[in-house]
Amino acid sequence: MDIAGIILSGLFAPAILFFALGMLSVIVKSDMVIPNSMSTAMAMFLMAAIGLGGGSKAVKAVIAQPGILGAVIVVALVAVICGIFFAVFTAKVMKKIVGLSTADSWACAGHYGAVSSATIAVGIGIASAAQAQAPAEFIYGGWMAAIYPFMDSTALVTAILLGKMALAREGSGSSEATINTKEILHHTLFGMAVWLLVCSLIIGALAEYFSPVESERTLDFFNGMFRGILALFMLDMGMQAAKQLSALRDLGKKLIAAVGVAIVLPQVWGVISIMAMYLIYIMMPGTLGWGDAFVFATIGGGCSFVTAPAAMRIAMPEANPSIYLPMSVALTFPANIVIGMTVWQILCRHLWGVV
Amino acid sequence: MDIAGIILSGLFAPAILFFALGMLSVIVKSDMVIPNSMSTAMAMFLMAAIGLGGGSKAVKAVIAQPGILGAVIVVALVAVICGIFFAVFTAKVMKKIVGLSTADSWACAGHYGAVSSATIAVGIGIASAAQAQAPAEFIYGGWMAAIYPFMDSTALVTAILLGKMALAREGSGSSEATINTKEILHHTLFGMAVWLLVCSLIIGALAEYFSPVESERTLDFFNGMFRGILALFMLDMGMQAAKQLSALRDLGKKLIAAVGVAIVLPQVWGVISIMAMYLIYIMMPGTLGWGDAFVFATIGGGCSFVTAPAAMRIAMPEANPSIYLPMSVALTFPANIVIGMTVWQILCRHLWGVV
Amino acid sequence: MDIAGIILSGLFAPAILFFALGMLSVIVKSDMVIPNSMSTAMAMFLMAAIGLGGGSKAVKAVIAQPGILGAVIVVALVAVICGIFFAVFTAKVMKKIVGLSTADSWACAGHYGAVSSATIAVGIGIASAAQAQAPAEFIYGGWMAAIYPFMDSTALVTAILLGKMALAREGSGSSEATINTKEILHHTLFGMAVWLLVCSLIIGALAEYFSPVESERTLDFFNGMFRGILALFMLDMGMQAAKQLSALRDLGKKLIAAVGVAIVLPQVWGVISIMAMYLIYIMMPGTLGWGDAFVFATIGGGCSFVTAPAAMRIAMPEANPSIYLPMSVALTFPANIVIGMTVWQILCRHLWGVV
Amino acid sequence: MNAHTNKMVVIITEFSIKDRVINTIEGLGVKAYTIESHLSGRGTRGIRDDNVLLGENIKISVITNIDIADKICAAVATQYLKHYAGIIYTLDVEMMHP
Amino acid sequence: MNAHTNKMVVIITEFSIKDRVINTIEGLGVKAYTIESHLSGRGTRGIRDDNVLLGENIKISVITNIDIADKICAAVATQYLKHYAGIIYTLDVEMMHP
Amino acid sequence: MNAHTNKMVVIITEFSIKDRVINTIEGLGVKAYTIESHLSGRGTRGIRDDNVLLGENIKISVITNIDIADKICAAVATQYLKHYAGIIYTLDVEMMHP
Ligand SMILES: Nc1ncnc2c1ncn2[C@@H]1O[C@H](COP(=O)(O)O)[C@@H](O)[C@H]1O
Ligand SMILES: Nc1ncnc2c1ncn2[C@@H]1O[C@H](COP(=O)(O)O)[C@@H](O)[C@H]1O
Ligand SMILES: Nc1ncnc2c1ncn2[C@@H]1O[C@H](COP(=O)(O)O)[C@@H](O)[C@H]1O
Ligand code: NA
Ligand code: NA
Ligand code: NA
Repeated sequence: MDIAGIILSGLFAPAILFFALGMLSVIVKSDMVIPNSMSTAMAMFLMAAIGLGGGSKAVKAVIAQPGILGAVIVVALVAVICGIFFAVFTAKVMKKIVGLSTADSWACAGHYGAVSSATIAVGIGIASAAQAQAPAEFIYGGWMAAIYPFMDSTALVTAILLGKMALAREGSGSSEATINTKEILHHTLFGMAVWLLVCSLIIGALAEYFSPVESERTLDFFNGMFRGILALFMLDMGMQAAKQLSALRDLGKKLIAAVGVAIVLPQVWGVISIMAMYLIYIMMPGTLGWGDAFVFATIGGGCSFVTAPAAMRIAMPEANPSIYLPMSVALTFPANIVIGMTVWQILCRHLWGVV
Repeated sequence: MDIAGIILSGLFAPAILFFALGMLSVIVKSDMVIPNSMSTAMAMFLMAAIGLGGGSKAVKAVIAQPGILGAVIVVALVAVICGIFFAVFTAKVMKKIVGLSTADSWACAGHYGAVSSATIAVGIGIASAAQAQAPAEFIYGGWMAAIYPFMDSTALVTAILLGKMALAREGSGSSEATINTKEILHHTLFGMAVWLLVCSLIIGALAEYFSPVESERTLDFFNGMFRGILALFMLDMGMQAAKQLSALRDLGKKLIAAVGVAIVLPQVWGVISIMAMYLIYIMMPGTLGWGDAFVFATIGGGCSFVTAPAAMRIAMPEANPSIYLPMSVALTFPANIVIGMTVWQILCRHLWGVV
Repeated sequence: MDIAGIILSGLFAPAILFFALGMLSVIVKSDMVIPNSMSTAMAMFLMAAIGLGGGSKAVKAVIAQPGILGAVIVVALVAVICGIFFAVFTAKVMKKIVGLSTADSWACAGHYGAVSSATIAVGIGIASAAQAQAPAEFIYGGWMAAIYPFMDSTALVTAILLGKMALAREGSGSSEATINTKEILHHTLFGMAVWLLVCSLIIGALAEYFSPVESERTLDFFNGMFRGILALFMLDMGMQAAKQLSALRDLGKKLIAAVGVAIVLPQVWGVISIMAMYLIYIMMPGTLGWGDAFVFATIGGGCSFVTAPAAMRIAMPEANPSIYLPMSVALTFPANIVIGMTVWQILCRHLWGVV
Repeated sequence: MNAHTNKMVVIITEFSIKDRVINTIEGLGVKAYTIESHLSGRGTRGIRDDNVLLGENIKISVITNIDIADKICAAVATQYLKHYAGIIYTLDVEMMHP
Repeated sequence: MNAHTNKMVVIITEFSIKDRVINTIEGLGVKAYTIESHLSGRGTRGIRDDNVLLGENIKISVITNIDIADKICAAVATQYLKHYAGIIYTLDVEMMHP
Repeated sequence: MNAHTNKMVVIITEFSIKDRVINTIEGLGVKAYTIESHLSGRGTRGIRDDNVLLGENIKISVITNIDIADKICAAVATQYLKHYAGIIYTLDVEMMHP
């Protein structure tokens, strides 16, 4: 497929178009409302599908080629390092370039370091479609979803702990009943998304190993519904994004810098993620396809807007949700699915020599 | 298939039986309750499925046979004319024959002129099943769903504007904070159903054109689930219908005329719709199959009971919901899925010479 | 498949693992919450799927082999007898061995006599998977779901009526506005689960007979989604089970006996159920496969925890929900899906001579 | 505005007896009330979560005169609240419309 | 704590006019309110079930001073409650925070 | 009926601190309360929609004596309502049962 084809078929995929429709619905003040329980159900479905698929494919891959386990471990380590690195440097950028307060900078750090389930879902959709269209080639191993929690939890915990310390140094920390480190770790690890994902990964792996027939039948359901649910979920996210747009006003004079950073920074994190994968690909040949690197870019470049806001609201109440929410859902997410998906895909294909 | 076969397999389709079960559940006072958010989710699914399928098939049809575009435009024009005509004459019939008040007559006009998503969904189910069973023949082009908004919005706007004018002439219009024409148009065009449908049509068309592989995978989800969701949705509608039955008492002496009109009038609108399609079929050969005419009949004959009540409640508060709601959902809808579906199908097959 | 294989692939099926994950989620106090309307939607889906499949397969089986109708009737009669027997003896055991109060004993009787939809769903999943893997053999006729209401309603009505009489004898019955027998029967027969099941059975049968093509397309949806929805439903049930665990404290010194009975008794009822089926299999050869006996064991051994608690709360308010709820959902259900499914399956395969 | 002072009776109880309580109240001549569902809470019968198994709490509010209010309290308390979880309280409200 | 007594105005009406009623209230200078949805009830317009077709009831509560309270009652009652189902009542509450 | 006058404390705040507020209240010896979820509203922290991202409002009601009521108001206001959206108000109710 040529580059124009990649761009067009990416931009006009139903999921992206539904996101645009969701934004438009709010802008034209349509009466359309997506029930909250439907949102939750779709989010749960997507996390379970990502986890089950990842766990099952990880077991399959390791059985077929035991050496892959080494690559999985190395990639997980890289994810941990990236989680810390992205969080720390996002905080710096937010403070120095955008001029946000200490609390807001570190809250954003958590968001940009953590993983966006919607972004990785779109990425997995693209990578597995590419693999399905070229079954003979090795494009996407499918186990990359198992890496999600490593970067996500690391980044959130890093941002919250360092943020709390920075606030304490400033003496501006909340004088209120403070939430302790144990509680923070708890909410970070047992929040809906990452918990369901981790458990689904384990279930997917166990079922694949011990009960492959049942496992495959259950996966059929999740794979069959994945694109449809993702499309409707993106409709919802589009509505959420548009609702946050107006809050951007609160940024005042910092708006332009914030918009720029929200669009560019995740592209950089995505490219760094790809480079890290490329190094591993060079050093451990045959372990990673371009689709794997691409999905890792959606992990690194994605900016959480469902889990992180919930965790930050609890752990860092001093930070203003009207800053981190619109930046993540109304600026970075659309930028990622439009620009990021295209740039990262082209870069991966290029590095792996398949244009 | 012979006529008895058409009737039987139509009457005993799961969707129809689930509707009957829904009515029965309310009549026997079963504890069964369908959560509201599940109703909304199913309604949204159906509109998205109808829209995506229609948009995608329209693009496919026009690409395969560019001349079809002319037919689409002509059918859309006919739909606009029908929308006005059905609304105006329904109002007349409701006022003269049933003896309803001016407000109630025009409210009913909006309902009978507008499109019933459940009715068109059943119709599309039948037409696409017939096409699937005879892949070699040309039965149903699939783009007829794109015509929905043309008749729906036209009829609603016509009924509301003319109704408001009639009330103003009578001097009986609401003295309350009145809703202006702009707001009426807004609620008519951006109400959940028609808005989601129009956007899905556009998404379906764009995705089919630019991203056919992704589009097909997403459509697989919607097509695969269509019949099942429709069956459960009909269960819900059956419950809603039975709940409205008792409100029919409010009609008092007008009850018999109301029942008669609620059953017969939509059959007439359906037959007129078929005749219009037949004319186009004669004049533009090869553009319409009998399934297209049949689906158009379910558009014309269908009587809205989700969108129109919501729009009328906002735009014409003087009209009594206890009249238009039971007439549409508890009388006309069952009549249409039992009598209409049979009569219209037989008429279409007959005119197109396939019995 | 050898016995170890049966055990392992049963224990590590996704549905079972999701149940464990659900329990774990509550134990680690994860933030995960399943919306109530999603629970209801999944429960409704499962009942409709079980009913439609059962009704359709019953018609298919009788058409293919009219003699099967005799077996269906005999099995239904056996189910009625089992319903009475299981209820009466459960009450005895609960009173004599566990030492529960009269009200609590009879409330438990209703639960253990009635049918657990989650248990039969897991059973049907196993039986139909076995049949699908060995299409040439006769393992599972598929109509056993039609037997569900016979045991369920009988057991509930028996337990409520005999329980009320026992309480009246003791003079300890509720002095409050009492609910009469008619109301009890109403809630037992028209409660969500059994009503939806019965209606789906009838719809499945009628649609299969008169509208086989439509029927098959609708069943495709329900079958395709069955395993996936079941897995997510089991996640929910796991959470419910864990939430009830702490209520077991209320049992005080009766706890050990209660745990023992909750685990062992249903195994006995399951084995008796299998023996009854085996007798019929001997006397009416060719009517029952081992899968049929196995599903009947999940009917007999299953302990209701959605329908029965609701019915008992209304009909026997004197009984303490903190006793019957944790026993059924937190003890018996996990015991059944782990021990029962294995034991019953091995016994059935053994009796039918297929190991 | 010419408002009239009234009593508002509020019943918080189990969902499972909703229809019966409404029947009892309507039997006292009450023709207007509001129902809120999906409440959770804690009381003498422990934690009542809004979950599928145990059922949730509901809240029935009736604005009426003091006589009917007393009758509602008496009837509901004696007929249902021995075995079913529930509380009843009243407060003064001024009806502004209608 | 130094609490200040206030009026709470409660409006129970149809979901379909939610946005318009909120506009009207905000037009009177009100910048704070709470909305509860999915109520069902019975009144002079019959039973209003929480269902998809007829739409449910909602409850809008505004804690404010007595003047604004009166204005809200008057505005909402005259502008909406002739054709739409709904009641308005007020009660005394003490605002403890803020 | 022999009713006893009580205070009802009502807290409207963010869903995200539900468990912590309940802990605080229970820490004051309160063993009974009712929680309503899925409220939306507007206040000094802007519009709080019932949506998945920002989280909704909840309403916690406690019927108790005036002393505990004051303690609840003080504890919740100082511990949570600086950074989290929320209001607290009280009203008089008569407990009819139990
Ligand atoms: N003091 C109280 N304040 C607020 N709500 C209460 C109180 N007592 C009981 N409730 C509510 O009433 C329900 C039933 O109470 P109980 O019958 O005491 O378990 C509880 O689940 C709470 O929702
Ligand atoms: N006396 C009342 N007590 C409690 N709620 C009421 C009362 N009257 C009306 N309502 C509520 O207000 C809604 C509209 O009332 P109406 O306009 O009288 O039909 C009803 O559906 C009830 O939810
Ligand atoms: N005056 C008021 N009347 C009713 N509800 C209020 C009022 N002020 C605040 N609220 C509710 O309390 C929530 C939090 O308020 P705030 O902290 O001021 O943003 C709002 O979202 C409203 O739901
Ligand atoms: Na990231
Ligand atoms: Na029409
Ligand atoms: Na049983």
